[in-house]
Amino acid sequence: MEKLLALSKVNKRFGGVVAAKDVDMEVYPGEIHGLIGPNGAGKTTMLNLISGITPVDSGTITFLGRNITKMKAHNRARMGLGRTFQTPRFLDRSDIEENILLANDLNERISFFKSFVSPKSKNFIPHLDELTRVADFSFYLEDDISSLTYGQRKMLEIIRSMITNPKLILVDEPAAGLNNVERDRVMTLLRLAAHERGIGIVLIEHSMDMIMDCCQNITVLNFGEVIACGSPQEVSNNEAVIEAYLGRRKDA
Amino acid sequence: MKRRIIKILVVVAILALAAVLVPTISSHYVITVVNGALVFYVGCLGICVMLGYGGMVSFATITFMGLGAYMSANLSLKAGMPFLVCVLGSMIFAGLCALIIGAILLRLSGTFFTFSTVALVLIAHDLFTNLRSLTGGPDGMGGIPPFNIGSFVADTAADNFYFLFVAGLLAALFVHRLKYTNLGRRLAAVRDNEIAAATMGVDVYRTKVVAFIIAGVLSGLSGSLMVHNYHFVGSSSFVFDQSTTMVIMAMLGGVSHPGGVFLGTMIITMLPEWLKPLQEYIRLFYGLGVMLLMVFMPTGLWGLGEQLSARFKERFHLTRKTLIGSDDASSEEMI
Amino acid sequence: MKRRILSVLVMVIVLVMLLVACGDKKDPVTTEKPDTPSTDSSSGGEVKPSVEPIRVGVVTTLSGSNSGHGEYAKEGAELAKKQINEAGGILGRPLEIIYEDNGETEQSYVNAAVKALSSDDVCAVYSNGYSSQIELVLPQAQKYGIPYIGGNSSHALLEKDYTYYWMLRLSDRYVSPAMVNACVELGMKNPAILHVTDSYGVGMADYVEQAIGEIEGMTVAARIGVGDNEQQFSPYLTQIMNSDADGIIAIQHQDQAALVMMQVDAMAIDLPLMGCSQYASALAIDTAGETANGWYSLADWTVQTNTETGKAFVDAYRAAYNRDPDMQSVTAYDSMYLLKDAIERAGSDDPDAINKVLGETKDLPGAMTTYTFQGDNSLGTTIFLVQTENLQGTLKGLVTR
Amino acid sequence: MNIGLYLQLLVIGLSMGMIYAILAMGIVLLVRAVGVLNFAQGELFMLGAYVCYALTVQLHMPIYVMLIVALLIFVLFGTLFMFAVYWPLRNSKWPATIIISTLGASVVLKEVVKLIWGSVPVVQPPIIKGVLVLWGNVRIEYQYLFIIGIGSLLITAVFLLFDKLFLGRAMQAAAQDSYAAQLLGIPTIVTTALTYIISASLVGVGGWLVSPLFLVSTSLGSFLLKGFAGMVIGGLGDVKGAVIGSLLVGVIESFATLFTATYKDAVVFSVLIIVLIVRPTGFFGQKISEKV
Repeated sequence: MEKLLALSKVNKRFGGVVAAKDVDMEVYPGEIHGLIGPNGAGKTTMLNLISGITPVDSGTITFLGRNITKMKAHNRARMGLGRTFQTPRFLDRSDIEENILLANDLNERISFFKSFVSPKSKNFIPHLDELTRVADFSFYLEDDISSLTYGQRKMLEIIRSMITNPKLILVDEPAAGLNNVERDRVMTLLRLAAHERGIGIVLIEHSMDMIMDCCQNITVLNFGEVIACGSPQEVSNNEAVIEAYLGRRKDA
Repeated sequence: MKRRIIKILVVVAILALAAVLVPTISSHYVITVVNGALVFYVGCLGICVMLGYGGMVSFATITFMGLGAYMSANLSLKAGMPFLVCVLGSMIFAGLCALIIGAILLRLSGTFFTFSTVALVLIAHDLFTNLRSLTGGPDGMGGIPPFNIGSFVADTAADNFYFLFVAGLLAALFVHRLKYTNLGRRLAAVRDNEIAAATMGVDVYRTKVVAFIIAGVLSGLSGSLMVHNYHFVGSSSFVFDQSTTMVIMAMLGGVSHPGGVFLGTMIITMLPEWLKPLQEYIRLFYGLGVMLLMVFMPTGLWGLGEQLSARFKERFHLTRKTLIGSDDASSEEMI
Repeated sequence: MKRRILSVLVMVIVLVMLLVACGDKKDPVTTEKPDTPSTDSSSGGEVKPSVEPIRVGVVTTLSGSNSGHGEYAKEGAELAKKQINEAGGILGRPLEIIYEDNGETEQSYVNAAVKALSSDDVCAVYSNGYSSQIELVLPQAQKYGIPYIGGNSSHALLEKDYTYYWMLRLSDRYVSPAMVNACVELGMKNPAILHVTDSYGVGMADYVEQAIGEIEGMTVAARIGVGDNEQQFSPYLTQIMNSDADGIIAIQHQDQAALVMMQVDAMAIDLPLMGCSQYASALAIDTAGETANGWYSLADWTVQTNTETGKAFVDAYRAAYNRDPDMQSVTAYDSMYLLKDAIERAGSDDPDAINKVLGETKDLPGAMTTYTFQGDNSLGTTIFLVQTENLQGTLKGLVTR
Repeated sequence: MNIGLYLQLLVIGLSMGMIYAILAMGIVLLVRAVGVLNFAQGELFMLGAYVCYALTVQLHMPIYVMLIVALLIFVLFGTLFMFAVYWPLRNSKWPATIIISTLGASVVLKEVVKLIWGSVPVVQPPIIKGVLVLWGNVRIEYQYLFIIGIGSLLITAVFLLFDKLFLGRAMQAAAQDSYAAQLLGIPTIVTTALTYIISASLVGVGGWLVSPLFLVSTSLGSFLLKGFAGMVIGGLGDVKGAVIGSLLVGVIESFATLFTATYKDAVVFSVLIIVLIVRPTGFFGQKISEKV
């Protein structure tokens, strides 16, 4: 199968702190790829490097066969690289519709002049409706974004990302702060995206159950370094991973 | 759809009424005041785009008004161009300057950008005052011909009013519609969350520059209207204080809506005229008012109006909303 | 959505309120409107209340940071009004003055001026606004056909064809050679010019430079143009001190003039000092205090004036307000008498008639100077050379155009 | 060739730079603590000049008494200002509101001053009178030297308090963050108020320092823009940077008069824009990156 995303020897330092050291990683279409590691391992930084919010120091990032290492974040997004955040980021002062329309713009790409004269596009509604039903919640399109609960916003962020018809979504701790029911819905949503739509997903999650449950492949980071990579079974049996998580001393 | 048509008709009727009534029932003095306010309204619409839509505090509006004003004055006095060419010329000129300046200044973020626009205003004022061959220096440029189209030449304040009214209306419609375009949404995204915007495919820098250019073009238009309205342009009109007044005008009425900006412009222009008996205290009240306003209605009078009407409609269930994610989704219904 | 209709409605209501509130003046039918003079003061006692007053507009700064000028102007105009009305008014009709506050911005100046010009029955307007402000309004005055008398002295305004504009003071163009001659007498051969870069300062500095050029053996050491918001003159004074300048010619407005005088004193500069008329103004001298002593200036006005009308004015002013009159007071005062003279010669308060006879003004003694029409819409004929001594302008000479 | 001239210009420039530095430090403290650009800082500066004028000229207080009373008044102003302008808006959804509110406050302060003291400028007699004649025409006013002296003292004090002493740094941190405040055991409101008080006192003293050089008038507020310029050149949020930037502005401004008087301000602000283009966060500013 064609590789969706490939990182090769990616490095990043913030002052004296190594955030990424010679990181290699590969993601395939339809795959949910877990990215785990202890706190401060550089997971979120890795997503920032991939989505282009922070520039890499060295190494190459290839997406859809193109070298995107030097590409700006918005251009990566336009190529089909979606992203959600640990705390959802929406247009706080706009209603839900505006937020979704922004995603729709990324999908439809009509020119400014056309959007100036044409009435509001509504053709995203069936798609939105379908995804919302999978996530099993409902809302009014004209409501303020702040009327949604935290969990709903986290789900809406994933839905918003899916509306743009991306090839790859980077999902940062979708279940953090969610209750069990909501967590299941997020999982359903992610599985739908990966398995039925063939979208590649890079998933950061603290909940090991969730990672083990839905990921095909897992990359384990510690202090910016890849210490293990492979299927859930391989990773969970890996000495280095256990060591990193349990914090055993090298000499013990 | 019917509601929409009725709504548009009502707005058109009110505007038409205003267009007919203002010049006929009010005195020459009132029309002059309204004309002055309309000139600044067009400039304030630029602030609406920059601050209201894009969340960027820029004090440069007055400078681009100056650029437009001097361009228009030069075109009409030295090249003898008719009004429409002058207006177009100054809009293009101000837009080009905005492109160059914006491309440089918008590399800065937040407070740095705001302050660099302040610096720009101060530099530009020095240039306006001292480039005597281009701006007439401190003497300014006088004898600028009035508004004209073809053989029609605006002679009275009422004639000027029609020109300004049409220009203001067109600019307001453009700015109003802009909010609902993809550019408008991109601006909102940049305003609310630059990083989220970038991951949604929004070119933050470019969007900001485009907004700056639009604001520049509107200011250029405003400056051009200014010279043809007053037949004179002098550098003392383009000072930092005037710039802050314009930002306050926009904020007072409601910076994210052209209607709100209109309210603000009218009130700030008319308040001093209106409260003449309180001369000593006008500016004190004005300052206090601004401070109170920011605390109690940060979205300006328009925002307050919208909040009130939203509450009203919720009370009486008049809102039409689109439900997403339930069985009868995507059907419009009354709740 | 009804929301928008509602908000548009609210907006219209607010605007209508505003329009109504500030549009009270317009009343095209003006003939009947008795207007009782008894309301404005006891001064109109000798005039029959039933007579229609003669209305004159005065546009000046009554609020904001320059309201000091406006206070002087208003006092001067009020004094003239009181005297004229006590003496029987103009053509038997009382004089009524409509004050308009021009605020701080250019735009509010235009609004105030248009309000004055469009007030009912106003036959002339006096304003002590800056040249740039007055120029903004002159097209309007031209349109209304109402004489607009300015208390400014920028010659540039005379060169444009504003037939309804009248300049009370001697224009800068005629003041400047006189100033340079006085400098020569003070022993300056190579003076430095320190001027403000507004219309007034630049224009005057140009004429001064021109006049210096015409005098053999005289040169300009340095010409320094400083913005009208500058407060720090020390670097410029330092440079002048370090050049071979043998005198300073300073052209500033009142506040800046006071600052220059203070800073010159603080640096203990002992060159001969020549200032423009503002250096002799009461406001500048009051502010600068001791440091003003020693400065020469060419002043349109000094309280030590040697004319009969001038002395009478000073006495009356001191009696009425318990302070010395400023140039702003005297120009406002004189403009009222100038209009009185014109209206009486024209025999009516028709603006066009007044405008016509203003151009025939000849040898009218005013408090400031003697007014004579000399072909370019400027009426003033004389200017004083004064030196400030003991916080008073001492008369050193009289220059006639 | 003309050392005397350059020396004089340097002294004038440095002393003006000191004044800008005092203004800039006041703003920096506020920016660091509450993240707000205070456009009314210039008016607090002006108010300082007026208060000192009232105490010395109108109430005939001796200088030591005057300074103590003035400081008490500045403390009051700082507190009042915080509660009127910042506190009600600290959680506002619209960041522009605080800026606009400070603009409103600057108008209010100006008008109040005009109502009390009138719009005609008043004169504050020099604190130290006279000129130091070095040689020939080279003379330096003692007032400038006095400003440089007191200015350096104030700058050192602020620098020590906020950059070197733990207490000051903790205070600034606590004003930003209620969690840090809890750790410190002081409520945010106290630390914020303290910052405002120190800031207001600083610029108040600055106003007192310049008032004998210039007229005490509402136009003193315009010095703020140069203070801003110094702060931005130095880098927002850095005391050291603000001081160096402001001194630089003062000296550039002073020497710019050698070449141009009309474009003096344009020169200063062009330098500002050029610095910002080369280093978008000023000389000492760190890149403030948002936590993603």
